[in-house]
Amino acid sequence: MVDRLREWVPRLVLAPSFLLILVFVYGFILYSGYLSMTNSRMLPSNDWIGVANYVKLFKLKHWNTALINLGLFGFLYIAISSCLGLLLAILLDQKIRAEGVLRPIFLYPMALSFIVTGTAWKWFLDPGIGIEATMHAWGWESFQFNWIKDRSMAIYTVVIAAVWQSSGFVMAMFLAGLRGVDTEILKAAEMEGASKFRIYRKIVIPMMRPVFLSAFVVLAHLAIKAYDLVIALTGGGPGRATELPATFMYSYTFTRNQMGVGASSAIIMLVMIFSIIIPYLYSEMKSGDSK
Amino acid sequence: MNQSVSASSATHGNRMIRALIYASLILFAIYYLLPLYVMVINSFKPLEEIRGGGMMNLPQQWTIDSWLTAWSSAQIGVKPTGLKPFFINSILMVVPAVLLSTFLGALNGYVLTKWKFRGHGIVFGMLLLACFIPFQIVLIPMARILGILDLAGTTAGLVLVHTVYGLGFTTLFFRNYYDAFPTELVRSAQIDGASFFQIFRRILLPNSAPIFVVTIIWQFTNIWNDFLFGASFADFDSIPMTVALNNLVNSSTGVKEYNVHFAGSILAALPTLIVYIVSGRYFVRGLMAGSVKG
Amino acid sequence: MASLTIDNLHKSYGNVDVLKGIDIEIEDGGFLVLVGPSGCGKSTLLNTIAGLEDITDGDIRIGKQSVSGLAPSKRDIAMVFQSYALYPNMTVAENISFGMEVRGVAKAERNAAIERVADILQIGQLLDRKPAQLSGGQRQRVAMGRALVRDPQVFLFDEPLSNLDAKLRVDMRTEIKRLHQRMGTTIVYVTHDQIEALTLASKIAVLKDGLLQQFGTPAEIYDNPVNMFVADFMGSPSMNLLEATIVASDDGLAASLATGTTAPVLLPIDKQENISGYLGKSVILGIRPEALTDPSGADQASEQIIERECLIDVVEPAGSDTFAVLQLGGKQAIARLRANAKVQTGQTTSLAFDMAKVVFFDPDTTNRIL
Amino acid sequence: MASLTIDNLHKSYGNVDVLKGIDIEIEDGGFLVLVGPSGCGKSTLLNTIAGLEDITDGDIRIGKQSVSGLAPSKRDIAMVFQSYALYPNMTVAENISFGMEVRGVAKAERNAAIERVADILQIGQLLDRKPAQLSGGQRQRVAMGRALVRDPQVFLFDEPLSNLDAKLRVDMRTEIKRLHQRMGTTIVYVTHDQIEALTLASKIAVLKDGLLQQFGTPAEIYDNPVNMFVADFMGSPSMNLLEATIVASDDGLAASLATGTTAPVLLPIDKQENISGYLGKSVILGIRPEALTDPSGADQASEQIIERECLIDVVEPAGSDTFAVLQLGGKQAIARLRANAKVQTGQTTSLAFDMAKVVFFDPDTTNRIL
Amino acid sequence: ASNVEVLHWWTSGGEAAALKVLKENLEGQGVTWSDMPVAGGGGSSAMTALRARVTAGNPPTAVQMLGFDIKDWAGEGVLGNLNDVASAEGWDKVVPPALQFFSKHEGNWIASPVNVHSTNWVWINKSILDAAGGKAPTTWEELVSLLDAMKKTGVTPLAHGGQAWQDATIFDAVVLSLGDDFYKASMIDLDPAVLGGEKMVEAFNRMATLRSYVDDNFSGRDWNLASAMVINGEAGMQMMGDWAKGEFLRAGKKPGEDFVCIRFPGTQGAVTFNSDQFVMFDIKEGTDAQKKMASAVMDPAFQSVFNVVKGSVPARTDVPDTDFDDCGKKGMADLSDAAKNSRLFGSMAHGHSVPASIKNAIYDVVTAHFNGEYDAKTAAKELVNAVEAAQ
Ligand SMILES: Nc1ncnc2c1ncn2[C@@H]1O[C@H](COP(=O)(O)OP(=O)(O)OP(=O)(O)O)[C@@H](O)[C@H]1O
Ligand SMILES: Nc1ncnc2c1ncn2[C@@H]1O[C@H](COP(=O)(O)OP(=O)(O)OP(=O)(O)O)[C@@H](O)[C@H]1O
Ligand SMILES: [Mg+2]
Ligand SMILES: [Mg+2]
Repeated sequence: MVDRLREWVPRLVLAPSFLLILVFVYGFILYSGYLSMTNSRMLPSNDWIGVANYVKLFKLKHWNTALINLGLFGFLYIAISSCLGLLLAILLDQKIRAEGVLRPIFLYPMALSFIVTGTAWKWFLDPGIGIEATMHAWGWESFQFNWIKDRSMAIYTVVIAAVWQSSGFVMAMFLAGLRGVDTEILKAAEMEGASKFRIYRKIVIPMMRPVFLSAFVVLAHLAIKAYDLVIALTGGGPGRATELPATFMYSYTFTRNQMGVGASSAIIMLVMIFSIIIPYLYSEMKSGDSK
Repeated sequence: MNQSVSASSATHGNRMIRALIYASLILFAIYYLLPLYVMVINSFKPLEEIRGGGMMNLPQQWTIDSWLTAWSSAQIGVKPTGLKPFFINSILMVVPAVLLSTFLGALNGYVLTKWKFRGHGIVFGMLLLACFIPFQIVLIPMARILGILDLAGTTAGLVLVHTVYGLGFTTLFFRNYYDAFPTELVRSAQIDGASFFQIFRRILLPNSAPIFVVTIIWQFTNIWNDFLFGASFADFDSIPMTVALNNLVNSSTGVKEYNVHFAGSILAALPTLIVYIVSGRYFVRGLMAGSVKG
Repeated sequence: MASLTIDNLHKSYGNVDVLKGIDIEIEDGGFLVLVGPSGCGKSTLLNTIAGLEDITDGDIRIGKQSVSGLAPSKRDIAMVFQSYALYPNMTVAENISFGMEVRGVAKAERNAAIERVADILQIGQLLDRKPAQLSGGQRQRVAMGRALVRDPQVFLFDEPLSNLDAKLRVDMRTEIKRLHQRMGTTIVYVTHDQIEALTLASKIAVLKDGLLQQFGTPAEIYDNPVNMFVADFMGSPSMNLLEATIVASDDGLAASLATGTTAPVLLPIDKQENISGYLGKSVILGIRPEALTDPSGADQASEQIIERECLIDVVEPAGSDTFAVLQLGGKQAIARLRANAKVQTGQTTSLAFDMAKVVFFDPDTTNRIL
Repeated sequence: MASLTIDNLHKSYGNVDVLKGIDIEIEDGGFLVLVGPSGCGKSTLLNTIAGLEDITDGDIRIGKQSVSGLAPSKRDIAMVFQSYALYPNMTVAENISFGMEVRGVAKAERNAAIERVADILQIGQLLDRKPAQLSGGQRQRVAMGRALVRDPQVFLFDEPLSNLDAKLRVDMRTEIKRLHQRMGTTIVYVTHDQIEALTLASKIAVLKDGLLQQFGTPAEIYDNPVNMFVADFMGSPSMNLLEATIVASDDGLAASLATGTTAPVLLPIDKQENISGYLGKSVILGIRPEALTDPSGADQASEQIIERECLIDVVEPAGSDTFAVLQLGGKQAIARLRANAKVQTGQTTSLAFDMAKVVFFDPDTTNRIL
Repeated sequence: ASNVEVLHWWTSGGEAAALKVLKENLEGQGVTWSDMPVAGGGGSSAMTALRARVTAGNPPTAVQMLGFDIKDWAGEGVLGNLNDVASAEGWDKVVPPALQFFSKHEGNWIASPVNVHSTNWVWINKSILDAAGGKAPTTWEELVSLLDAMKKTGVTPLAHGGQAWQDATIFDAVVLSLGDDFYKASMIDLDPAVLGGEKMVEAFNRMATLRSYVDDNFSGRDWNLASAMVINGEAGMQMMGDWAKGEFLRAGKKPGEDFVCIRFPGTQGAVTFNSDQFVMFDIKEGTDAQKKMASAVMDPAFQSVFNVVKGSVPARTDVPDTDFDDCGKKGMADLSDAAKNSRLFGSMAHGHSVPASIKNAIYDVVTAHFNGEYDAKTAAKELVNAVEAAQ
């Protein structure tokens, strides 16, 4: 009797979390799915209209822009953050004396929210008052950097700021990974005469595979939620050039009073996210179990 | 771990290369510091000087007025209270939410690694997927539920929201950490007759410091910086710091006091900044201990 | 103290059968050693006895009482783990008394118990240290202390010495032996170490792939292995298992062993009951290295010493002994000679075969013939 | 292949001196084994030879050439690590050929080399696997293959077998021995294992706290240890180091050893040159377990066998031998008897002391007397 | 004691100071004030918060709201009824009908208007104006030639912030400058023929012309930074609602001396407006407090004090203009004239001519065109599509 209970205790302990998630995540996803099939405008309604919202959604030019932007932004952001994080970690791992000072410098942006830093970045990137103007003032007249004002380049400024914010975190993850590499392996490679560059390229970096995967999870989750960033930096502009699904969803649901369309965009976005994340998680847990 | 690839670079390393490494590190440091630089120097300028342009220049006239204003007398709504009172609100919200979500995450990680049961993988997968849900879609149904629970507009409600949406990551962190935690210790304690909770409290918890650091930093940062939930679910007496900061910074048709905005921004970010700087070292260690899976 | 009975024990993880019907009975105060190759299920068996794993089928009894379904802490056992599993956040004293604390034993009583155990294991001066501040041997002692303090019916040891270096291992082995003699508690002990198994055990169980191969006293296992697996597994260096053909000779049957270069070695067989069926057939002849030695080092008590000239391939002087490798029965056979035996690589020398110690196996079934 | 000379080598980390002036010279094709307790500086010494650590003072020469200041890859050495240090992301073949790839060796040549090594080590069927898919022994082979393929002047091994289980260890040890005999390359080898050290080495260096204690052949080290540390450290079970008093007896000097219960044991000493100065004083008498045995098992070749009645405390049958523990000279002495020796706990039996193997130490300096 | 919780986005110094007057007024009547400001996005964050609160069943007592949002919320049936106070205080007579359109739902008063912002203003730096010829433009052609003249003096002629709502604010004025009827047919009645017609193409052409006087760095710029450009003499003029005046005053500039305020050329006599109103939610307790608040909002003294500070003009037409500055007086006069002549139009850009969904759809097209994505013809065509899709 007591031992039966013992068997159930773990499940009981997990149950609250599981129930919370079940309701507050999966329940809400279902609810959104339902909303996306209704004619909800300002507040949820029960007016069933089938897939009309989805049809409407895919006719909207912004939605396509948002999707393309997410692809572009997500890819660049994840790729650059990972590479930069790795590079910084490698540089910092060279027995750098000032590591204690540099590490928090690289790490601190993660501590700030974009409500906070958005304005600073906006100014900094603004050609009229930011870096370009400063360079001009310092005598470098031909310096030009006006991406934030350029419809085709603005999305890259979002990438720059986003990378700024999270690459330090990725750096910390890689640093931890590097410090965990068996030193005997490094010695072995050194004995074979491999240059440092080659040791990293051929041995250390391939060994960082699990870290790349973890970084991917963290970065992907940040990319998906990149809302504050865009709002603070470009407000989705110039024009709607930097619209992302998150801003799209928010504006349709809350400022344009087309909650149905907003919900359908959320569902599409979730489908996309899950179709990328679930295979990843699956493979991750597979390899984790076999260890 | 104490030996890096550069073990013998002192012998064979090349001064040029080291100079290059330092140079690039410093360049990157500048990239990371620039926005902070812009914020800090402009927060010390009088407003006229900012209007005059030259965002990157040092103040001609230093003043800390904007800091004082932002902290204690800036207009946040009708009352010129500054950010001060909202600081308390944020603390009241962040501390329990961080503790709760971390604690639940620790328990979940404990169960998912040391007390596996059929289907534990699926449960974990579901918890993990929850990390990726965009918060915009949960606002309305969450509001409804908070209303039903009679938690609408309360700090307790915010704590609940943040706890729920932090669970995915905290569980992930602790699972990875406890996965590497020697199972034999748990077995040994079982034989010693310790109960499920005794084992957790006496054996696991005292040895989880590194991962607690990581998790608490992560949760603290995310919750402290949240705006969306704060704006949507807070009442007049539970408005968190970020919403207040937003009120200070984002007024639509009023005069914009950038120096105050920047000072306020830095003030609002101070707790997280301090947490990062003070515990940065432990953070990397914690990530290592968590076998950097998460 | 109590006897331990394992009755047709089955254990599977999902659809992987790890233990496939184990029957073992060890008397009160016995010392059971479990050996077997890695992954054969030794730890699993130990864990089922401890109650850390459920069993799929069968029964485990401590004394007369079936313990299936009983929580580990209710089984009145203590366990020592390979990694020692000391709680890193507690001092040695706290480690030892944790179990008592959990059971709500009063402080004074706990202290008395700690003292008693510390006395036995001579770790009195370590009581305030944390495990990280201890050497390997000290940790091992503390782990034993934690088990001792419970004064249980059965001790379980899972490779308790394998993290120690060779020297310490020998010392601790003797200590465990002495402790067992003193306390008289029933012990189940898992090890990879041949010497540990043979010196400590009152009974040895040899497992392979979740099946019990042989269960018996160390002497039985060592001298009369039931099959080639057991013969090969127990003893280090292993028993030489050499291909031989049974031929008829002047004195009756003999085993003929091919050598690399010279004529086959012919060894007369004394006990002829069952082997006669193999006349003209191939068998496996098993002879332990110490039964194949230099004539002056051979057992004077044995009546069946046969000397033969053999060609030595490799000589490995090992301090206390010298090992010689020779080509015999198509295999590398190892002979254990005295340390100062005068043998050299590439030379032919006379070796003594102690035929009283020779065993035969059927090459097809791998089972013992005699 | 080349000789290796280590000349007054010093190494400190900050202000911690780890190596304090080591002098070792090993001839071309020699097999040097470094032994010593944990933390004595064995790995550090190996790393300085490899060039992975700078040296603080002194010199290292391979052949005639000083290698101080040379990069590891320029020293023409290969190293095998305890953890094997296989590159987890590369296949076995890639692991083996990585060094060549780095040096820009052509693909065809690389393949030929891989094949050659795979042949020697019989790992041909593993070439496409990743390290994670290999067993411990296979990994060890691959690690050796990676060293072999370089065909270096000197091989360095840092406890290459200590992650293997006992059986595999024995096999791999023989294999290394055979490889060495075949290739004839100079080897420096670190180990904790007594048997490994004694069987493999052409020379053994015993280190303690960064100081060289003794440097000599295995037989020198084993039979003639220069001090009690070496005597105690080498051999398993260790040499019995027993307190004795030198007394004058009818046949000249004798060592008197206290026993637990009966009268002291008196052992006549044959070689009397230096010991005479200790008349009436205490010395430490060292006798190896195999020199203290049952009379029928004693070395027939030795001329100084002395039989004495002793009380047996503990009997540990260990398959190939039986160990008996007895109270002697205030210590627990271990005697190694034949497996079938008829001794029992608590009984008195006659034991043979091989006085030719006995050594004496000064208790104050711990140095050898004779 | 009764209590009102007020959700609003008036958080900047001036706005909050103005609101404080109301708060103190209420406190004088024993009604405490719980402040719930949520700034950002011109009230959109506040509206999000409001939605969450209403969904939670915990609506604030009173909410600051704009234009069609009021009608939308009224449509949801969650608002209270202010008819008692309104009829007692005779709101019908003093509030212009164009405002009443938003303050009433199905004939019932549901909101009390606080102020009227007019959005078709142009703010000109006086010294640059003088340097460029000195005469304030009254027609489109004069405007263009003034801009040209300013360009010659080396300043940026038109200061502008490239955010959708700012683009749309100019667009409002441009459309209105092409005729009241055109504005009404396109921006209020959404007549597809007009939306896609010749005149609309002309309107977009004018937008393009204006765009050519804006510096390259306009996009994303906050409106007040644009104002600062005019204040500092870097730019000649800005087209912005009357709230911009606060920036000028704050910088110590005097109307008439340092800067001049004129109606967008071609829109003289007409006013596009937006009006902040306080909406009372239908909650069980506190109807009394709500009524007190509604009445306090409509108090002429409050309206005067508030609007002097805020830069807007009172929603009541019977408030004396004594406390207002030149621009304020002009604004008040314009408002009552426009109201009288039925030339008072809800501003599309500020959500007073069409519901939010359509407004944003129009934003999309206007912004896209202003950023050079469409030419004028395409823009007109897209406008028709966008409006249709959003309806
Ligand atoms: N939780 C588990 N799930 C599935 N299989 C398991 C589990 N635990 C152990 N096994 C499998 O059961 C078999 C026996 O494992 P066990 O640990 O008992 O071996 P062992 O004899 O103790 O080996 P070793 O000598 O290496 O300690 C192994 O093949 C192992 O892979
Ligand atoms: N990088 C280092 N900095 C400071 N001290 C070190 C460093 N590396 C080793 N030591 C110290 O040098 C001494 C010798 O270490 P070394 O690794 O050579 O010992 P070892 O003989 O190989 O021991 P083991 O048998 O445990 O491998 C130890 O006391 C160790 O603490
Ligand atoms: Mg095991
Ligand atoms: Mg070492």
